[in-house]
Amino acid sequence: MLASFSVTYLVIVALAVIGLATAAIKRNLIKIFLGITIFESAVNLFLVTLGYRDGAVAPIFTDAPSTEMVMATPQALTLTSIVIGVATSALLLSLAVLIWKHYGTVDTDKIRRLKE
Amino acid sequence: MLPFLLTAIFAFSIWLVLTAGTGDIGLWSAPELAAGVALSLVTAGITRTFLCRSRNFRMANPARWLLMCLYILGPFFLEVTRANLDVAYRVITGRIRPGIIRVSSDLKTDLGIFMLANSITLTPGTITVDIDEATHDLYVHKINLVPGEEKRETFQDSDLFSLANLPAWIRRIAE
Amino acid sequence: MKMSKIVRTGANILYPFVLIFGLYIVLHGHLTPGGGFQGGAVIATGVVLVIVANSYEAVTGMLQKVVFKAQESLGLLLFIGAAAIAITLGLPFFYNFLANSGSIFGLSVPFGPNHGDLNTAGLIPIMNIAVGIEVWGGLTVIILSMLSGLDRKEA
Amino acid sequence: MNIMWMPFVLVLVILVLLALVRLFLGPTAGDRAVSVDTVNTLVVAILILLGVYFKEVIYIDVAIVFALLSFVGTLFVAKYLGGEL
Amino acid sequence: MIETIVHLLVLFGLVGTALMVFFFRDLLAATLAAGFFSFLVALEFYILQAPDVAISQAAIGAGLTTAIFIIAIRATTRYEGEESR
Amino acid sequence: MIGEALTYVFLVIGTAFNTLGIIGLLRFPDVYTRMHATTKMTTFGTTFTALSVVVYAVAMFLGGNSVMFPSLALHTIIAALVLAFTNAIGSHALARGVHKSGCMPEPSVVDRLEGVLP
Amino acid sequence: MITDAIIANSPALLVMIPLIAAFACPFIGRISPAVRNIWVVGAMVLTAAMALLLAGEVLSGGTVVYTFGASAAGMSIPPDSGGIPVRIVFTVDAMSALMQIIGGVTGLAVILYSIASDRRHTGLESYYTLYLLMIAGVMGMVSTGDLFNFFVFLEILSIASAGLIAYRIDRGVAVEAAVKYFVLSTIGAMVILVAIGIFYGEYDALNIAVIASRMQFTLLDQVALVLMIAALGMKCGAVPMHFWTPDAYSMAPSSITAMLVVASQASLYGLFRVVFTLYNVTLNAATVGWIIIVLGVLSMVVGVTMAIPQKDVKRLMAYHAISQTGYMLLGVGVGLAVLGNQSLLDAFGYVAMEGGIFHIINHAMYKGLLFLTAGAIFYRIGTRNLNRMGGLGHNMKYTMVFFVIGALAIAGIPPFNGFASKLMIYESVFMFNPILSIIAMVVSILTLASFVKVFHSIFMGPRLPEYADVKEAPAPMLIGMGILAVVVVLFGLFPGVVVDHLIEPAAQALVNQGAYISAVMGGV
Amino acid sequence: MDLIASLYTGSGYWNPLVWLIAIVVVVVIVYLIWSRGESGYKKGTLQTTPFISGNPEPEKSGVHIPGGNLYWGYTEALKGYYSRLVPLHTGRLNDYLLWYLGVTAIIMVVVVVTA
Repeated sequence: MLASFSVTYLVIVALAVIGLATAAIKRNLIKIFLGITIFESAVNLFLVTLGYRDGAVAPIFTDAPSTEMVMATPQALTLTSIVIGVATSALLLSLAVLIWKHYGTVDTDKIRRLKE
Repeated sequence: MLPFLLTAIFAFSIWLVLTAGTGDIGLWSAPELAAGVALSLVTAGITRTFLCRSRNFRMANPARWLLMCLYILGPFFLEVTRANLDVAYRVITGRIRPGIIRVSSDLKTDLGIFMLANSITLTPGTITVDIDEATHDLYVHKINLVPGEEKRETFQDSDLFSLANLPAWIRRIAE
Repeated sequence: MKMSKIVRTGANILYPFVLIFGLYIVLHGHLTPGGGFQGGAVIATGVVLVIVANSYEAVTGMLQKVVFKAQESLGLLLFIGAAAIAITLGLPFFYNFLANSGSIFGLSVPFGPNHGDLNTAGLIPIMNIAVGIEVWGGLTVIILSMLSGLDRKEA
Repeated sequence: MNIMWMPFVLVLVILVLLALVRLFLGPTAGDRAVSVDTVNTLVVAILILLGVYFKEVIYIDVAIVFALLSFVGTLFVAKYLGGEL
Repeated sequence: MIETIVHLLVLFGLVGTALMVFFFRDLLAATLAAGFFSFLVALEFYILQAPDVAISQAAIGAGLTTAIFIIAIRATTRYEGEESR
Repeated sequence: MIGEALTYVFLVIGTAFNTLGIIGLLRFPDVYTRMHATTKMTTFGTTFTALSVVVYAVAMFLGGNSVMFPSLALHTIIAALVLAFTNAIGSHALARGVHKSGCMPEPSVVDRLEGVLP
Repeated sequence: MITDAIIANSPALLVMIPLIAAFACPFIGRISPAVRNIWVVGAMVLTAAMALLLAGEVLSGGTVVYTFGASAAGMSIPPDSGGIPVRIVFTVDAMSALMQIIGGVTGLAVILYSIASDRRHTGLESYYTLYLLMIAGVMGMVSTGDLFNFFVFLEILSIASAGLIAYRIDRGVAVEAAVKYFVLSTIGAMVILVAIGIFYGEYDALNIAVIASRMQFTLLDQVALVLMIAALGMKCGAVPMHFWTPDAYSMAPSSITAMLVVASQASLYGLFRVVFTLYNVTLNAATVGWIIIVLGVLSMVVGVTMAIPQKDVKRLMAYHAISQTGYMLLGVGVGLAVLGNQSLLDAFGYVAMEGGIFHIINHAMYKGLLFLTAGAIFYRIGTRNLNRMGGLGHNMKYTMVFFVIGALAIAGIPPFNGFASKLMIYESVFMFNPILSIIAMVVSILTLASFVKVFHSIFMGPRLPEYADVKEAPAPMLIGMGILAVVVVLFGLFPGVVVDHLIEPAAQALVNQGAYISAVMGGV
Repeated sequence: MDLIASLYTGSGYWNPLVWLIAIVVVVVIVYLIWSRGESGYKKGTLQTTPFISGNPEPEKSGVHIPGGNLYWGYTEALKGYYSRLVPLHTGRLNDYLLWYLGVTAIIMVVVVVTA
């Protein structure tokens, strides 16, 4: 059905690059975290795309129109990954708020009391 | 106790709608009904102070719900369609004369003013921007004011609707 | 600070709906797309809806962080406990001893597309419930603690 | 009865991309929030149509979750913009 | 055929929103773009026949992550480039 | 047959209103007018889209196809209702927030709210 | 009956006990602090006992494969899986057993220590919860036989560690360290997930043994290998990616730092597991081996040279931790570089690997001991700055003795355990490439030099007036340090026993991929 | 006996117990030599104070050298090395990330080219 399959992988690579670039170039902590969430989404998309099979339906048997199903394992993996992702984002953002309280800045150029 | 029961019934009816078509006791199977009862009680226990926050039990009357369905399907739908066509015309031509006006309403209950505000918001061409919580005056952004309307200090709520008197319907339902 | 009266009324009406819908998702985890995590997230979002519509201060009396923390731990304990019961029965960890047993959630599942019955799948719905409780508590605690970290100009 | 759902889905997806333009241009954050809110509505429509297209009833639940939950995000944005958070 | 076009359009939207997250200097706008991104990711999951993942992504990405990002922006600062207090 | 025609009619109406809404979003000059165009017209359009699905489901059910269609119709109705409900509240909250943030309606003949409420 | 059940389920119990203890901790903590302390110590003792029990079973009876949710790995094969045991399994071989012993012993020592050292702080329920989660993460990481579970436990470990590093949020620098650590480890873990996805896409499996038995070393496998090596190398602190290590180690509470050492070694275990068990001879052994050797040499040299001018005692020790990680990478890397060549492997490859692996356990013990002594000093005098210390040897005699034991062990002075493993590394690496061996010896000398500096500036010299009435560290802290010190001395006195019974099976388990695969897939 | 087994290290062996016995023997010999030495010292006289070019002995607390001053000469000698190495540890999160990504890229190139 989807001849655009390989395009999906290209887009995933592009998203991963954008996310990593956001994390590696931008100096604002919140922006870095946004980059990390984009990277996580790209990884999740990668996993789900791996499990996709042409013309198959979701691996749920309730009133399913056919017995041909996409792979269930990558979806379970993605679910776990999303759970971990939200915990990660929450922890990172609360750390950013604490940094703002202690340092008065969220600029990585200025958050460098620990060096050498 | 009354809020608890009302919330439980509310939750259970939603549960029934969600799980319709699963079995043969009516439309439902026995485990679904049992789970529904249990979970409705749980829901009611947790949210009883929220659904009936204003201690207003008028909506417990099924007749009012019937009236509300009629209201949504009848005058409200008509009004929304009319307004949609109006705004569609404005989208295409770009003739607008926007402004924020003040609308006074004599609805007293929270639920009534809530329904009125949502009706106003869902009707294209008008958005409730703010509400004066003491006097229940609504501030409404209107996309096209007829020239001369901007001079009026206060509008009456029924002036906003041309096809049907929605505030009167709401009063009948909620008060 | 509170949002306007319209939002508050709407949120209060929506809260029971979100709750029952989330519980529906949790309980039908083995039949529909959904499950403990999704349902728990839906419910937590409902709680957050109430918190954001009313103010943080106004709801801290009704929605206490301690309760949600306890709920989080309780959910996880339930999950591991359900997995560990199997050990006491002489079976491996996580063994689905309820499936096909005929007791609660114990009907056997036909293979292939079927209509779905709530009373199947053994331990899985119970674990879904445990996870749902945990996620409900956990995500709410996250939002509550982040909100409590804000410095309020108008106290 | 064989309904062609996909052309309508295509139109709706194109509309989503047009809303993206407003997200890009939007001079204020309010415009962007309006754009996101609109996309939320459109995505619900797409989800319903795709669910019917895939012939899976249970997929409609996703649309309900969408309708319920993205609303919370909108409320947060509104509250932040109003300086009430 | 139409499915392919729909799929490609969604992918295009994904890249577009991700680039917007990268380029916006207003963090609120970037967060809104990330919310938009989450919608599209959920839609993509749905198209790839993963409705359970789509529910999670909708609930988490569009609802809660946006919310906690906005809280964090409220607690810190809104514009990139003026990070210091 | 009638069901099919009605489904198409509703689908076309829904998509047309959605399109108009997006055109409004792109064309209109300020936040409030854009909100008029989008949150309301797309809600209306999406409701019609949902209605088309409901009509389809009912027609299929009356054609004696499967038992899954009542459930489809009910769930779609719930989705549409919830959407209308949340969109109304959401756009009100958004309008209020935008007004409080100091973004005044730009082409405007009158603003009774200015400076009235805190 | 009950003991049978415990032995049969010990891999599951190993993870389950810390998890249950962790989540029950908030409830137990409401009763009273004393009950909570007993609870956490009891849980940790049970976990350590379980680790030792399991290790004994593994070392005497061979690899243990524990299947979750079914009685055997291949009992029921889903209709469309092509005969793969898709169950979630824990595969505990000798290498895993070694890591479990490290985790159990260090965890026990650290928790005894932190009962005393963190008594003055609030919010201890969440502290112990996170700590036990960390233990569960380490135990899960080293015993899982499944790549995705490896990722999950890795993330549990990272989240718990980040929470604990930032535990004293009243100090802003701790939060800074936590942010740096957590951003890096999140991205690393996501990269690992990409690699796992590549494996799944290629081989339709997540089980390490299944993937290993089908390994082709195609281009995608090479990419996955590189992603894994880089991410796990970053997590264990190999040099060009080591920057988070000193920050996190120096800012975490001392007890947690000792556990962070174990956590980084769990990552090291993951690296070895990937390279040896997953790829083994299919990979280009010389290239990958040299990559690991180069990372190791860089770690040794840069770590120790950066350590010498440090002024903060924990930061100095953190750089030494990097340097010692270099030894392990060097030893095992040499083993890997000659993996395809049986004669060279017999001549010195095994010994090099044994040295590297022996160094893992030695390092966990003495570096944990050193961090705990540093924590004890900080607990009593409230500073970590070497310039402001002096003369503490008069008042803190036991701490000084423990410090001397740790310092001599890390510097490779006989008869402590560091010497034995370093000797094995020197001699075997000398046969591989003499220059590497010379570098290793020079690094060892520099290590000794820098610890002389630390010892001098902390304990030597006259009694300083501001520390005139400093008391000895409290007894539970001394007990925690004592456990580690006893292990250090014993391992130093009887290295032959340890190597024969613990290290050699571990090295064999790593090299012998076929045994691992047949242990898991044997029943299918 | 298993416990005193030697550790074979490729080209030799290592047995700490033998080493310890040797050390003990050496210590005993040293003690014997030491005990044969002069023991006619008197405490409190000039015999026990150090001779520092005729200067008076400084106070004990004055001679403590803080840790930061040790190895000054070493760092000074390797100044070229340290002045390059230390500034690499910038403390910036972005640099950490870029190092990690860069190393990944280098290893990727090496492995893919040689394979």
